[in-house]
Amino acid sequence: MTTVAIENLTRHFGRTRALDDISLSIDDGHFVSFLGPSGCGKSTTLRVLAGFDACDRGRILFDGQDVAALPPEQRDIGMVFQSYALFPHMTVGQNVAFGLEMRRLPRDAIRQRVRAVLDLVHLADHSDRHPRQLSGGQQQRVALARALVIEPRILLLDEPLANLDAILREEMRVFIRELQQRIGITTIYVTHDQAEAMAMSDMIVVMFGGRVAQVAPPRDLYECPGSLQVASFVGQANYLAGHVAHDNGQLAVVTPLGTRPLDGRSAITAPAPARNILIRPESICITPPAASDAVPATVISVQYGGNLTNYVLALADGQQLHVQTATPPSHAGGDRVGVRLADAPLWVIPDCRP
Amino acid sequence: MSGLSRRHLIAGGVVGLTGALVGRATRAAPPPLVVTTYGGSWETFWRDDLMPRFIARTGADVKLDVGFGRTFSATLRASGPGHSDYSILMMNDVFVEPLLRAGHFEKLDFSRLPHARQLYPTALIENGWAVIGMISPIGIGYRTDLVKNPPTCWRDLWTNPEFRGRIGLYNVQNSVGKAMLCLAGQMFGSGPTDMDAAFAALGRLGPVLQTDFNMSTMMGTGEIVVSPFDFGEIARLRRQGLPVACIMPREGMLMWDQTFTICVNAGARDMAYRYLDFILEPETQLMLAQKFFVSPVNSTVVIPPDLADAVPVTGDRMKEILPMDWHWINQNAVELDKRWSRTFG
Amino acid sequence: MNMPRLLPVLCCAVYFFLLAPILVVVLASFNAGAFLTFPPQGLSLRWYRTFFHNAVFLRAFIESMEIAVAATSISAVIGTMAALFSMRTTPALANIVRLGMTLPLVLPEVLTAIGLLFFFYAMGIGVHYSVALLVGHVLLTLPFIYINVSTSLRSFDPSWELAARSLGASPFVTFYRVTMPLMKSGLTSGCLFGFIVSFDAFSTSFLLKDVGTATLPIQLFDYLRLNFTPEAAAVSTFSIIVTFLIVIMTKTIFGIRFTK
Amino acid sequence: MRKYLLIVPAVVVLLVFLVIPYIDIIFISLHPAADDRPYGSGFTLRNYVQVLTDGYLVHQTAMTLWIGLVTTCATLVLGFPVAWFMAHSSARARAIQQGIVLMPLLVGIVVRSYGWTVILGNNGILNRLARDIGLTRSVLPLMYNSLGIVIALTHVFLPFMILPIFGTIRSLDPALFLAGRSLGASPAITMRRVILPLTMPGIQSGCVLVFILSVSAYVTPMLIGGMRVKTMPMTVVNTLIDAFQWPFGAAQALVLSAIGALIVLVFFRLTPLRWSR
Repeated sequence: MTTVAIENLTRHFGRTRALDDISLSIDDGHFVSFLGPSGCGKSTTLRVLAGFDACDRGRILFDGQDVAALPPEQRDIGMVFQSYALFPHMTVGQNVAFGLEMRRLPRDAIRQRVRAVLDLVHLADHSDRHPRQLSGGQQQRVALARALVIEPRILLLDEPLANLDAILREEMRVFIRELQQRIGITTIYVTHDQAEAMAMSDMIVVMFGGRVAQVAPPRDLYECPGSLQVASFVGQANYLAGHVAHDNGQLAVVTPLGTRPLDGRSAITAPAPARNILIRPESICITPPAASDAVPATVISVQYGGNLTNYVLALADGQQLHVQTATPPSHAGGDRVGVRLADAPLWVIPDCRP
Repeated sequence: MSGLSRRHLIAGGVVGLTGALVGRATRAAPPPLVVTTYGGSWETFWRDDLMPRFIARTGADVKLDVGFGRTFSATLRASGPGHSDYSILMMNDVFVEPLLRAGHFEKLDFSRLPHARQLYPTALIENGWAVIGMISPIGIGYRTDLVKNPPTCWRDLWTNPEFRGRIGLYNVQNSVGKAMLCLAGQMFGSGPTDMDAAFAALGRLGPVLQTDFNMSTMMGTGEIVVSPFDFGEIARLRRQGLPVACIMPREGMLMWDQTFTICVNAGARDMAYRYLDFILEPETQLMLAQKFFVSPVNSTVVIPPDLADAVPVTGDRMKEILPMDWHWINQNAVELDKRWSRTFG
Repeated sequence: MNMPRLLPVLCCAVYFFLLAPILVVVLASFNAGAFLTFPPQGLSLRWYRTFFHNAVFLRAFIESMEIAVAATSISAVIGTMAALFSMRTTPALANIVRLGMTLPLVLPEVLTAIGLLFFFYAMGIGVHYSVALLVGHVLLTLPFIYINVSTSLRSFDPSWELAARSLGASPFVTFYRVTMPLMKSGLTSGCLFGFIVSFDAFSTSFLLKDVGTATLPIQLFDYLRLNFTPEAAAVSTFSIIVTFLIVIMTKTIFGIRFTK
Repeated sequence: MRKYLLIVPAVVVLLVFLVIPYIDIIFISLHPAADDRPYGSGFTLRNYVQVLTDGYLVHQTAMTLWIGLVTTCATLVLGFPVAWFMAHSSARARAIQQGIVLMPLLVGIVVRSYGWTVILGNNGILNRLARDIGLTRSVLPLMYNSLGIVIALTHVFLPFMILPIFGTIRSLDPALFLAGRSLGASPAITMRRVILPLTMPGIQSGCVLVFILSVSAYVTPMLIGGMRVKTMPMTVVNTLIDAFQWPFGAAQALVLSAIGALIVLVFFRLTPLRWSR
């Protein structure tokens, strides 16, 4: 259906560069998240895509057609706002019908499609209520229905879950992703919550300071971050000093905690000197202190998280390690333990020395 | 000079084009004769009786404008001499005098006012720059039912104890208020400009009720029982059934004058003269006397017997109306105003 | 919510205070006598008959209506635009706009009118075509429109407009379908205030009226200077009723709410 | 940017029809007086010196400001309870009350003043009543003085105080009052510590509006004061229109406006919140 291509998008606010030469292409039917801290330019990108802000330079292509000069109403987009932006003077049904009325559909067709989309979001019997009579989650679904009912080319979501409580947020993640896949609509989703982005997206665009830092599927992003900044924004991480060397005819990563094969996705093809090695907390195992190939460590603190347990350990040289296990806590602060790396390839953060 | 040209400059910078266009549009059509009068029954009479007669005779294009001295002089001042929409104005001499000095009016061409020869001398004022077209002489009005000893002279206001606290005065905003001051100066001091004596005397009147223009209501409700009053209004009130009367005080009378002037560079100058002469002619004067009970200024007018009690001041009696030095009064207006407020504040 | 027991009593007293002079005027208009006295000397409708046959008052009444409607309409457009601008701009600029828009209210009406009188004569327009009068009344009504509309826009979420645009509405349709309905209450009460203020304006009308015309307050003032008959009370009662009907009509049609 | 088009008409109107005329007035006020022209040539500050040093004018200005202050206080004291009551009435009762509150504005200024003459006059309803029940034998001076002016101004400006306060009270959470009470505060303290600060925006805009309107009121003081109490606007009109002293009158008017604006600013500084918003 619709592919989106962004080419050299640049936008200044005064003297600051809100968007600095952004280029990106999005496949048809993909769910792409823009992830980054506040002020990184992800919302600005969305507003430029929607047509609410102009860009100083660059092209925006929907299916190869440049829409950069079009006003928002001619871009055929569906948008869900952080505040939902439901019209307070209209009922749920009227809100949803608004976009169809703008497209001058016959009355009957509007009625049918409004009913259908409200069924889709499980709000068929709330059609005559006003937005203020609905809960946050229900308002969220109305906003979604209103954006979807016009069958837009692309769906834009601006932090739509930010105003919901934790449990509802998890529910809505699943709901939105499921709905998106069922309809197969190209979707762009802006969030600062990495867990949200990971859970929902086909592809994540990480942005810092108006630039794209990395574009990757969630798993690649987590396992193989392109920079230290990306690595620390996407989940918790330990960084160990290490180097790449030949080991049994293969390239391997040598760390204080042991030597493991180099991740196949890495661009490194020859032994390399000192590097930052990324080790996720769940990739470290806690062993008894005397176990073979274990490095001794001391437990500093333990946090019980139900299904998971988080430890902070200290190595002999004082470096702290974050460790996560799927077992209930078996150690307490002050305990002496051993640690070793899980049997998995290691990722070397490119161009980043300790 | 600098003022007007500067303001023209500002204006020109802003909306010059529009201004000029509109200005030209207004100047293109021959201006109608704007006839000014007062509100209420005056307007009705002008509209229904006086103007149809004048139009029937002259075929003039007349536009009636209602206002009073303050509004007329404000617009005249704003427009500047020679730029007024008015060709002829009717207002009190107190307003006329400073406008005349500022060059807003032309010296009257009496050859175009044949009826002016029949006027009482009292009506010919300002050295031929203005004529009075109607006179409302002012004596002392009182409630015949609420007053045991009717007044006979102005001095009675000070001496009759039953008036105390029930006297009405026109305030200093009204020309009669100012005239009252000059009268008091004349009566109690060295002359009409002796304001020390005048204010001291007014102070001795005790609490008085003042009004800007409407004395009849207070007289009607009985809040006041005696005050300077014009004979015409007394006649009107009496015909409406209010027990009132008005006397001609020994010291002389005051008056409300309706003074006519022709504006310089008047758009409808010719018609303005014809209108003024129309006002001065005996027939019109009689109509006005019958309607408003004003004293005719044309000495040839004979008051019919049924009107005699309503319009008592005519003929030789006209000489009893005291002249006022409006120039001196206007020059000292701010000071008089202040002292008045201090006396009664 | 419990209120002190005296509150209703106090409020009724205030309401009586507000209505007292009006009651007096209304009662005086039914006076059978010739004077504007109170209590009336017998009841009759004679002064209403006089009024309805008095072309002068009717014309002044219509003139007042025309000026009030025209000035309020012009102010409604200008004031609403300014209020929308304040909503969309930076707080600092919005503050300046608010200051400017309330300026005509802060400056003494009489002085503004005198200034305008000089200005229009300096431009060579004078008081012709009631342009000066209209401008004076626009200045009078503008602050009321602006204050009321911007108050009603205080809780306006700018993304409502963006949402409408994203759903395919043009800027005009967005204004008509979304912005307008949401600020309607403020606009209505602003217009109502403006209309009432303009209808009752004295100083402005008295200095800026065109030659040969008069608004109702001027006509009443001119009339009462010389004729103190109950006709003035009848005219006023009539205009109270008409303006009141307008308020009621606006209220039922537009569902006015005073601020929020 | 297209949004700036929105402000263009307002800027044009205010600039052309308000700022330029006032610049003209300021300009005039800086000229000496002239006998036969609107004003003489040359610049001078004498008019301002005269306004600020003339004991009579200073007294009159003080009087005008005092009337404005008393009127503002009176409308606040009467208006706040009414706004409170209105905000907590049923929808129907509220509509009726709003109608009543608006009534003073619906009656023409001239005739309204007549109504007061009938009620407050020396032979008016109140005086007659007082005499009949033997309250007093002499006349109660209710009119033709500053008391009368304050009464009439309070009457006509009450709507401008009630409606903004009503607006802010309506937007308050009713639970606030209960919350105050639940924390052990008496109704009076809850009112003072919780409700009053929260309704401050409404009170502020009401006070500013009423103060400014009553200080620059012209017709009501003229008709009710019977010219015995002169307020500054009346003097300004006299000086400008009757006495034709344009420079002096302009200076008077500007000084009055400046003092009014100054007091409003000081008021904003003293009360913690800014006007609306």
